Amino acid sequence: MGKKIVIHDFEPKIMAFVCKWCTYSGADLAGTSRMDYSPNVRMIRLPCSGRIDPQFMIKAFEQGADGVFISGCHPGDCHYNEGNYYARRRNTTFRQLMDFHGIDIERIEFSWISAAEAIKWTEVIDAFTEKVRELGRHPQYDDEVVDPYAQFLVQKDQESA
Amino acid sequence: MKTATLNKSDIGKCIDLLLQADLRVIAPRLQPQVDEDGPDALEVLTFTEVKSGEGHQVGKGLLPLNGVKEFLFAKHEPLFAYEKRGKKIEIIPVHHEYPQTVIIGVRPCDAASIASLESVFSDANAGFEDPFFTERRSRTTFITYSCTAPDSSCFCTSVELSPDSAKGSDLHLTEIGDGRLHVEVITKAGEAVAKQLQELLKGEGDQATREKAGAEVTEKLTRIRDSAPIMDWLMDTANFDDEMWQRLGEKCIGCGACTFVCPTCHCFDIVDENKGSKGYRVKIWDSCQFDHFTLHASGHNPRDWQYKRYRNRFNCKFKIYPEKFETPGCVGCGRCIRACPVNLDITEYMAEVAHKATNPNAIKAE
Amino acid sequence: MIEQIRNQARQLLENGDVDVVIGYAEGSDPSRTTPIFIRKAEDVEKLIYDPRCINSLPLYLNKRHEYTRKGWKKTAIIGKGCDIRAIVQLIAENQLKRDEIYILGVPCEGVVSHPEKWDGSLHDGNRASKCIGCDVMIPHETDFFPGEKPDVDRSSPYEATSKNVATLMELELDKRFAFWRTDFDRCFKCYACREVCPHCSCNTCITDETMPSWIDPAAHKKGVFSWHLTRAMHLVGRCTGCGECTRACPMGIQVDLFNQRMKEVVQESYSYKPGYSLEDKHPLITYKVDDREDFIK
Amino acid sequence: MSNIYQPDLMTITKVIQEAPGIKTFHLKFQDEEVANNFSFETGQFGEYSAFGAGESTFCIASSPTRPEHIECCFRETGKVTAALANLTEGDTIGFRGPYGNTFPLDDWKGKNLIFIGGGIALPPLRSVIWNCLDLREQDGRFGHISIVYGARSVQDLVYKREIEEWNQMENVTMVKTVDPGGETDDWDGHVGFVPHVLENDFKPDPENTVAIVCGPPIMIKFAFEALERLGFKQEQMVTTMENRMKCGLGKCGRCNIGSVYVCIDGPVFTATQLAALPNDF
Repeated sequence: MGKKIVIHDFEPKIMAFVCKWCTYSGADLAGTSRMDYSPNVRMIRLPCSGRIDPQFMIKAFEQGADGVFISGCHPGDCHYNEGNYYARRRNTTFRQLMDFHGIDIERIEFSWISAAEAIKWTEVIDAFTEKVRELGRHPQYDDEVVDPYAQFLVQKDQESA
Repeated sequence: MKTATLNKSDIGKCIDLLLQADLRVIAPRLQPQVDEDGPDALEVLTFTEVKSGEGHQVGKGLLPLNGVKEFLFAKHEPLFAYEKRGKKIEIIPVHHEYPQTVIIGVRPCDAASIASLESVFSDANAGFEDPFFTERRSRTTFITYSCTAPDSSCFCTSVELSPDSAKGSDLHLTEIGDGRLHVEVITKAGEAVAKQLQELLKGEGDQATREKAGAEVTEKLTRIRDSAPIMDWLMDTANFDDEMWQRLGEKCIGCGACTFVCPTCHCFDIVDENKGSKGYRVKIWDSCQFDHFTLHASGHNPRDWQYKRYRNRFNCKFKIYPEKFETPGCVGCGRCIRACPVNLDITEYMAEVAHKATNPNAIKAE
Repeated sequence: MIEQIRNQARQLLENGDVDVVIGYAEGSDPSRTTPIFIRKAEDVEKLIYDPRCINSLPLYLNKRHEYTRKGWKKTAIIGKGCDIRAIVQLIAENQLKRDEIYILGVPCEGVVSHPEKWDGSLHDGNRASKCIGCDVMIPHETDFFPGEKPDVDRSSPYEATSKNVATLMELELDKRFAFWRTDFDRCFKCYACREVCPHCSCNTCITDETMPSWIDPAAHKKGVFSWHLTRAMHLVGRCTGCGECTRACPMGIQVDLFNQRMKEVVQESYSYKPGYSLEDKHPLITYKVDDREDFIK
Repeated sequence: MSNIYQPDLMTITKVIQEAPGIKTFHLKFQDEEVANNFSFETGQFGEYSAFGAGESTFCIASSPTRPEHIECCFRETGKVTAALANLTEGDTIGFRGPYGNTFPLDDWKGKNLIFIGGGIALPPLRSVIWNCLDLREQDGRFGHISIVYGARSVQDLVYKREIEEWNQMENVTMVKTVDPGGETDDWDGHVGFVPHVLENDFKPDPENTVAIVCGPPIMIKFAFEALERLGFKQEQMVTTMENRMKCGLGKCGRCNIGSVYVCIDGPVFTATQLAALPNDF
């Protein structure tokens, strides 16, 4: 029951930072169960959602990600008892920071997905990909070079890309 | 030397004429503030590229915060690009296209600093020529504008300059009253620019009034220090361990504000900016005030405490520049004084050194 | 008032109760003041206090200023209410011990926003916006206070939303991004905002780390954005709002707007005010099971 | 317009693990024209770059009398050296140079030479040691050559093979030492800090002798003091400074000691020159 392949004008790059105890296994289960989900997501496995430093998300946006996805265990299920609670607080504030900075917080998605919730994983990822696709490309920090002296380099870079 | 007069109100038109001649024009501009009239808002005047003659601040305000340094010695300059292909590397050289640039509204202190930077980056320094600096320099013309209202931090007269000095300038403007400017053509590049502005320049200048106006402004400077004995005092290596460095410098917090706003500070770092298999090697500004600036790989740091770093900065301005590069290291713009969050004042050092140099016995008796 | 402080400082130094008194002295021109370290009792006459005393002195208590602190066992410091909040926050973060510090509190009527704006008196045109709605004009944690210390109710949520933050929040998202983009264009990464901050206490700042290099050292957009976001994030729930980062910025970038916005967020979400309690943990190193999670799928 | 910051590419032809964390590279220019035009003298240094990490300054550790390749030797301490250490045979690195002044070999004619080095500071000495040994072989222009070398422990000694080679040579006195606590059971050298061994065990005669010292700043300081007690005059002592550098061209402004830039006025200094410099190293 594979999905119909649709060709889009814009394929967003989505960076996912996930906890290895829950979401990563959930995604793994989705894979072994032959479920389809959006291929735009690139996953990085971390020991806990509490390990996800906002620095990772800043770097992801800086390196050209259009959306960032963070996922950990449901409250109370953390392998380290409380890591996901810290992650929750950190992200509450970080989202507001990004908003104040002018980045759409719709581009940052946070979810609780357990190792059994393979279906939830596919649903959340598909929905998020669709949302980011509608939002379009993330305003890149390096998309325009103000200094005309460096124009050549950018052109060269684009030619070779 | 040719002279002329120009109406002050025509500067906007001048900029338009220069833009029409396909020149890149850089002029002081006010930057937008969130809240223009709020108690926290300060006028932020910077040199920026302008696209029309409107809204320029030439001759208004005192000194743009950034100075002209960044248009010659960019704060971020790609030196070359590289690409890794397996075990091989390809170096892609950069062929920068340098537009002819005119910087208008440069104050005399900033203009005087160009020669100092040039002495570091040109081949006069050990035969190595920084092509990025020299190419930009050769395509940049400076239209300077004498100061009219120096503030309490200015001290150009203490370092052998004056508010109406034309040193380092290509075309020099001085206010001579009645909304008129006295125009002096100093160099060939200045002459070329003057030719573009032909239709706005009128008759002969008024040299006598210009000199009088300059002298009047010079009178207004309040911060006057004696810089003559500094170099000799610094040359004595015994004074390198003088107690004053530590006493004055202990409040320094080690931010790089003074070095980054300084028109003659030239220190830089070279780093790689990598993305995947490609990247650029870039030259970026650095500051001798940072703690890792001189840190050796072994962990040894020759300038391990902050006061030693400030001592190096002072030595750089008043000893290294004149001795090694044979140009003045300080142009008295006062930016470091205005920028310092803890009011560490270079002129306090100057006064202290001058005092020590002229009264060596008095100090020893203490 | 300053006479009482001087007398107390003189006594402390004479009795050997403290090794140094950190205070303010006249600066190099009439509109400026400068931090001063008084080690000898006869120098206390140099101490001054008036609305020009902007600097946040607790930054010298930070362990980054190791050299300045060398040989000081007990330090007396003159503190305005906002500076004392910074000291309290440093103590709460275990950067300092309460008994190492002797706080000479001063009643404060606000300070000037920039030395350039000083015209001989303090008025609405030059009073720093951080002073509007300040509830620590009579400081809260002191060892010495000139005169009688009145009781002040500090339980209410503090300072209303700053006008500048509100203006920015009203803007469309892309306008806000554009605003920061033009503002940060001027940044050349002198790190004055970091160095004046009393709370930046890492031995090696993340931006100086090279392995890995999280923040590009160059002052291009990527590097600048990444630096300012990281700085703001590291100060969430810790910033006591002294506004020194904006004042110190040589390019006039209002970097503390980020901190002011985050102050609101922390207050709305966790009703936390940094710098008022010696014991409270700051909000990002603690949690409640029922914290808000309306954004989580 | 030639770009002074652009390196020439070199291939790593051989990698030698000298000691834990310390590697030697043998390098050859990829471009033949560059290779033919390249020459250097002993004492000079270069800027070696690992693309993607940056540039680092090391001396050229090989002797100009053996021009088939150049060598560099480094310890893994930071970003660039870690990236370099990851490279293997056949990989490409960048090289700018040679920069700086040279050891005054002409002045040393007919004199006895003592080389004093510590830890990772042997590579710059090794270049000049081999240079002098080779020249002496050709025309006997130097007198007796002695080498005093020490490291923190036996395993931290670099160029172990060559130390043995020098040990076997006639007309060469090899004094090796390790810091107290760093010796092993089969260690046949001295135990003690280099300046200490120099002064108390080796006791060189200052007559018609030049001492060349290289090492960490603290070792240079103590070695100079020890030599002075032995009767050496300042002009008989030469060292090479290793300040932090970025450009190597006298522009980036970080290697200066007073108004002397180590990169263009150094790195080789006599003790007389150093004594005239402010205390900034």
